[in-house]
Amino acid sequence: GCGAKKSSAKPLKNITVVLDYVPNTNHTGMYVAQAKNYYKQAGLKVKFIEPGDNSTSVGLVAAGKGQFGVSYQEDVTYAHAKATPIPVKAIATLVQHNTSSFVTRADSGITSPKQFENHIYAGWQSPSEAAVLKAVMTQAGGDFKKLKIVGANGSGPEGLGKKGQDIEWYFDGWDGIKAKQLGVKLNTMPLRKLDKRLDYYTPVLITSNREIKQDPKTVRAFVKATKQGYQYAIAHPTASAKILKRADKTDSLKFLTASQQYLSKHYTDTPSNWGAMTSKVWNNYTGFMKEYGLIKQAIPAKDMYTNEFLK
Amino acid sequence: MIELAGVSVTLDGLPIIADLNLQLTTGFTAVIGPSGAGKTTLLKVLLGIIPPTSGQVTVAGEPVTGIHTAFAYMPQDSMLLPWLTVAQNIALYARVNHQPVATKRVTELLATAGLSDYRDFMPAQLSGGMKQRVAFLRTVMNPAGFRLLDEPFGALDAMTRGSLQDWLVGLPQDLQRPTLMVTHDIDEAIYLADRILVLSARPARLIADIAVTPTQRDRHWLATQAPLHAQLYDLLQKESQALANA
Amino acid sequence: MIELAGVSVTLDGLPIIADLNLQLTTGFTAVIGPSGAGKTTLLKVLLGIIPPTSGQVTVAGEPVTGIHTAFAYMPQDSMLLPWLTVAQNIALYARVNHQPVATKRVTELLATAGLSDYRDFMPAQLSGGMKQRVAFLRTVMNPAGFRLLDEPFGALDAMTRGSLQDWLVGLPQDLQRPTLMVTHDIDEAIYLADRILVLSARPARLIADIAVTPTQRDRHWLATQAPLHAQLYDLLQKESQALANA
Amino acid sequence: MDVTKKLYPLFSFLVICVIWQALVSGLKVPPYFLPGPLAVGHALVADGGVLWHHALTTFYESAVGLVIASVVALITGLILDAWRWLYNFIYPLLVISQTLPVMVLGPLLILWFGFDLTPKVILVVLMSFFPIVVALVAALQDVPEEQIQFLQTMGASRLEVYRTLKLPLGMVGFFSGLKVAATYCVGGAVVGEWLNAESGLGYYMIRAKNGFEIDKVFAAIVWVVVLSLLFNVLAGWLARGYHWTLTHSK
Amino acid sequence: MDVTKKLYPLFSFLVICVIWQALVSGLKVPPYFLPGPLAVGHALVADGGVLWHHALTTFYESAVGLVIASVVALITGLILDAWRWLYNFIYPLLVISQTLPVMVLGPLLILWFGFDLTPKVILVVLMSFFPIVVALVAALQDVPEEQIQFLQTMGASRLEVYRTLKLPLGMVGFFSGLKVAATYCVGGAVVGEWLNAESGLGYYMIRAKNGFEIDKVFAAIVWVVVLSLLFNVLAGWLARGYHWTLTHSK
Ligand SMILES: Nc1ncnc2c1ncn2[C@@H]1O[C@H](COP(=O)(O)OP(=O)(O)OP(=O)(O)O)[C@@H](O)[C@H]1O
Ligand SMILES: Nc1ncnc2c1ncn2[C@@H]1O[C@H](COP(=O)(O)OP(=O)(O)OP(=O)(O)O)[C@@H](O)[C@H]1O
Ligand SMILES: O=C([O-])O
Ligand SMILES: [Mg+2]
Ligand SMILES: [Mg+2]
Repeated sequence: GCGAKKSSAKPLKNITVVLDYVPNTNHTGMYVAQAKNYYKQAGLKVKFIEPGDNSTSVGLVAAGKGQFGVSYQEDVTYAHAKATPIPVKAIATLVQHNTSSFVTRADSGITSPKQFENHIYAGWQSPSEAAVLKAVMTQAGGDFKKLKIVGANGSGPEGLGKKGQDIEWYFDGWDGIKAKQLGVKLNTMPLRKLDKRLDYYTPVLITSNREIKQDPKTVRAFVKATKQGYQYAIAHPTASAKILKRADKTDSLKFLTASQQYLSKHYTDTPSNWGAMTSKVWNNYTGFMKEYGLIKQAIPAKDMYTNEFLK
Repeated sequence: MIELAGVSVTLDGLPIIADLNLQLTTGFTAVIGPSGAGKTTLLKVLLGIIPPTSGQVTVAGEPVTGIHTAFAYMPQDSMLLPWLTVAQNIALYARVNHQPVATKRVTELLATAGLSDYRDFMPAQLSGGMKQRVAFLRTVMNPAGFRLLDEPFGALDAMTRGSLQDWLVGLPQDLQRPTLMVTHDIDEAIYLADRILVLSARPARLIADIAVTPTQRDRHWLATQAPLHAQLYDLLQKESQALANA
Repeated sequence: MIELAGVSVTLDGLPIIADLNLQLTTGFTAVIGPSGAGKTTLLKVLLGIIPPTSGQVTVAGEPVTGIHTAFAYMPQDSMLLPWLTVAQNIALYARVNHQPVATKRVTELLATAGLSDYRDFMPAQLSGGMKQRVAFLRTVMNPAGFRLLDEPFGALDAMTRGSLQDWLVGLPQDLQRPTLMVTHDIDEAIYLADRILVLSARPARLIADIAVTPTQRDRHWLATQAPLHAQLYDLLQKESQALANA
Repeated sequence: MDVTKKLYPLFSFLVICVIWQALVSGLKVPPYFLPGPLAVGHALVADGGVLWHHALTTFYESAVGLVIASVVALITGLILDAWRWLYNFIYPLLVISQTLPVMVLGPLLILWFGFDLTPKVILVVLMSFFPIVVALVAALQDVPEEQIQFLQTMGASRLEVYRTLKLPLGMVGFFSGLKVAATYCVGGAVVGEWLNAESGLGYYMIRAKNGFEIDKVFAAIVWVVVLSLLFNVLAGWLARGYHWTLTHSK
Repeated sequence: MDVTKKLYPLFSFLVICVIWQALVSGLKVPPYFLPGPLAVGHALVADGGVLWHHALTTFYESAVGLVIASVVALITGLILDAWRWLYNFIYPLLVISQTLPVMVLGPLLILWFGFDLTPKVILVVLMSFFPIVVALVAALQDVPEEQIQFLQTMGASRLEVYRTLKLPLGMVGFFSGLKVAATYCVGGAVVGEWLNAESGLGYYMIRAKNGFEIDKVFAAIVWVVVLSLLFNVLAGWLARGYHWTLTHSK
């Protein structure tokens, strides 16, 4: 017999987080918070839902299937641009700057969105994706109508430029590094360089308005612990990669470490201020969307995000 | 007593039975008539399966208004349940009515029919003649006082048929009941029946009602009945031709 | 001439035909035997469908080694093709052999069988007796010199059967051919055949070979054949019982 | 009588719509969770032209796939019936092919055949081929040996046995299989489009879904149902047409 | 004889594998495009334990869904047969439900029912229910009216007619439907897992696919086939078991 006392008297609160993609270095902070018991200390028991194909977290979080989700500024904006807005809000950005880029094979000669004309873009088939493409092509003087958009065939960097998959949209710190390790040379067109208004937040942490209203304490506790996790990941890339490896059985530690070393530097410019967003970035993107006729009217930034839980 | 008073049946606009008046009491009655005349329809009217378009059927004074249980019915197709043994098929009446099975009686009946060794056989393992005997024993286990048999030997070859006719004739007195049997075999009608009803071509009317009173019911006697056979044959032949010309 | 020399057939280890010796030349031969004796098997051996386990079948001196075309065969089931009209079914031989259809002959035959009005009917629209007549006419259109009929009237009621027997007897001389017919009806065999072969219970052996020589082939004459009927009935009855006791 | 029967499902469909709308309105279910039939109807009308355009693509892919599947199934069925030993080898593989989830095959087909019509048509063929070939082979093998032998005693060649007897009987099975396939085949095209396409109802659906417009997803589903029933009806007509030519030959 | 027959498909399977491997090796097809059977075999062994774990999840979901579908189909079938007017209303809707592509329903089910077993089981039920209920109702309606009337002349109640006659005959249809459903049902679970899960063969597959490890995708497909055949065999046993109890009752 052994009468060891339970350390915590209060039962942990069950929390579900709906991810946007398979576990990757964008998520490392959360896996660290899980592994280092930051969530537990915050009174939370967190379960990550790894989505399968074609799944977006906005609807699921709005429907209450999870308290939190990982999404993108484009999706949150799009969710609010409807007759009946979908009541979700961004509560932290996981990465401060947009580290995603349009990429083509180095030998394709496609180095500007204008040259996308008469080529094929392979993506994940969301309307916001088409919106961004339309905007960057128009801006570069191209004709968006001459771009063909299809679903990616899943052949990865090695399949880029083959089977008519000329252009894809990569996270520099993930697919970009994968390509490098596979020896696939890329032309990279970072979004933030194409138009500074495209330096939007991706990915972001979201929750539902209902959650904010009914249980702000939990939201705060979750964001706080998550922030702690990301701060650790910023400080200890190698150790964090090892933690992530436990959740990501598919990728090699070598790759994860490389990716982590890249992204740890990009999560934020100021670790103490991790997750914070500005209305300017939100408004920039909304303005951009409106300029290209992709949304009808501007959406107030405060409807779409809040920094309140980071404080 | 069973009585049909002015019974007519029309199915899908087709007159099948026309103004049939008939009384059945005891004894063995055979019904013969051309193919498609309406013989099975007549039985179904008696059973309450098909309601007459006009007229009335009464059984022991009670008008028939739907399916009832006054008859022990043996359908044209033997309809043994293939997943039940011979003994279980024979005892179907008890099974359907949640009654205890009279095992001793089943055993006796099986012996009467020469089927003692086949008690636990499945119907698929039996020859055609055996199946008909089982179907007949199942009818015997139905306590209803009057039997309706629809071509009980229709599907059998001449020899098997002959043996089963002999078996029916030799049935012990206590197993015999008032019976109405449909057949298309003139010899069978003469051999088995006390009374032969001849139906016309469709729509069925009663065109002859003949009493048969043998001194001794055996095949020697049957061989002497050539004139009756010829009389019935001619009657039916005329009706069959009437049908063919219609 | 058709000859069976010491023909035996065993199917799945079961002896069906045992050492059958037989010669068939002209005239109408009827084969009777208990149910399951091996009658259909015998026809299939002649047709080359079932190879004999031992012995040999020769047709006009040629040994039979597989399915051949020396017989005009009418199967036990009439097997009309339901998507062809009466006329097309009758002319099946020509269709199958890519020959021009002898339309005039089809018209004549339809008239002989009283089917002139039914030329363009579908089999499903015909009565059982009509179907059998169509199947028989189809056999007539087969130019093979010898007919094999397997219970041509087996599925019919007594009256329809009677009419078709009368029709066959009255068939014009030019439509008649040497024939081997299987039947289970003793009267039918006597009425139609010049020669009656009686087969034993399985395995089939030849237990009687009886010549029939009527002065006048009609039903009055048939009524006088009670002794022959009785003789055949007793023979078959014994065989059927042998089968039941086996 | 027959018309009344065809109205039954329409009636039950209406009943369901009314209950569904009442629930959605009564419980104030948000449209991104479950749209009511009115919202779906509105989407059907509002996006009418676009849906029509996508439906044409899907119709085309399904039709091409169904035709290919029918032809290949007819040939395969006849071969499998004519050479029974081949049947023993190949039939189990056909059964196994049916256990593969279309969703898993889809991405592989797209990887192998690109994003044009080919992978969608192949998916349609994969979904349609099996029910047709199974029903056809069953019907062909159901033809009684006695009937075949009967024709052979008339001197019918093997080819003639097929032409006169086996094919007419086999086609009954073929068409019953085709009716089943017709009901499923549109689903195959939609899966292919869902994964990767330039147009088609599946293409429209995934974009609507990712744009959180479930009403449009439902509108596209309505079109899928309509196309499926259309193919089913067409297959029925074909069967009747075949039967007509059969009974009116020569 | 029977054993030889079971070896035929194994043999043809081997032939296919040999040709496939020869092509892949000969043409030097890159593994991210199409792995050879040796690579798949290697993945099967190397990931054996993991695959076994995921296969158990899929087996469990499929089994639960199949059982639910069977029970609901049995009840629905009996009700549709007993009240024919209901049949006229509901049957067409069942047919329509079959035209809905599972892939489109999947995301909606997850939106409505969340991430646990429920949506996967519902997908299995949706794929299994229809073939069972169709075969059951067809068998029930095939019971000759004459036989029912015959029992009624013995005084059999409606319930007794079902117990004695219609159910035993209907179950033949039920089990033939179950065998079909058993072949398809695993696919339903995999689709559900593919969309969202914590474990299961679909979960494994999507991860393998996203990691460009097509050999592992194929290894999982092999497991899907094995599970499907297993369910098919189990359904066959159940059918025989039912027949045994039927013929050995009392
Ligand atoms: N439900 C029905 N609707 C219309 N006609 C029917 C129906 N049932 C039977 N018939 C017709 O009624 C006639 C009589 O049928 P019935 O079965 O009573 O004849 P039957 O004398 O028993 O014939 P068989 O000697 O062939 O057994 C037939 O012509 C048949 O086609
Ligand atoms: N392929 C077979 N294998 C084994 N036994 C068979 C086969 N075909 C027929 N039999 C058996 O051979 C026997 C004779 O069959 P056959 O059909 O020749 O009899 P039959 O005299 O024509 O009977 P019926 O009067 O019923 O037409 C039967 O007992 C039958 O069960
Ligand atoms: O998913 C991205 O927005 O890059
Ligand atoms: Mg009758
Ligand atoms: Mg026979």
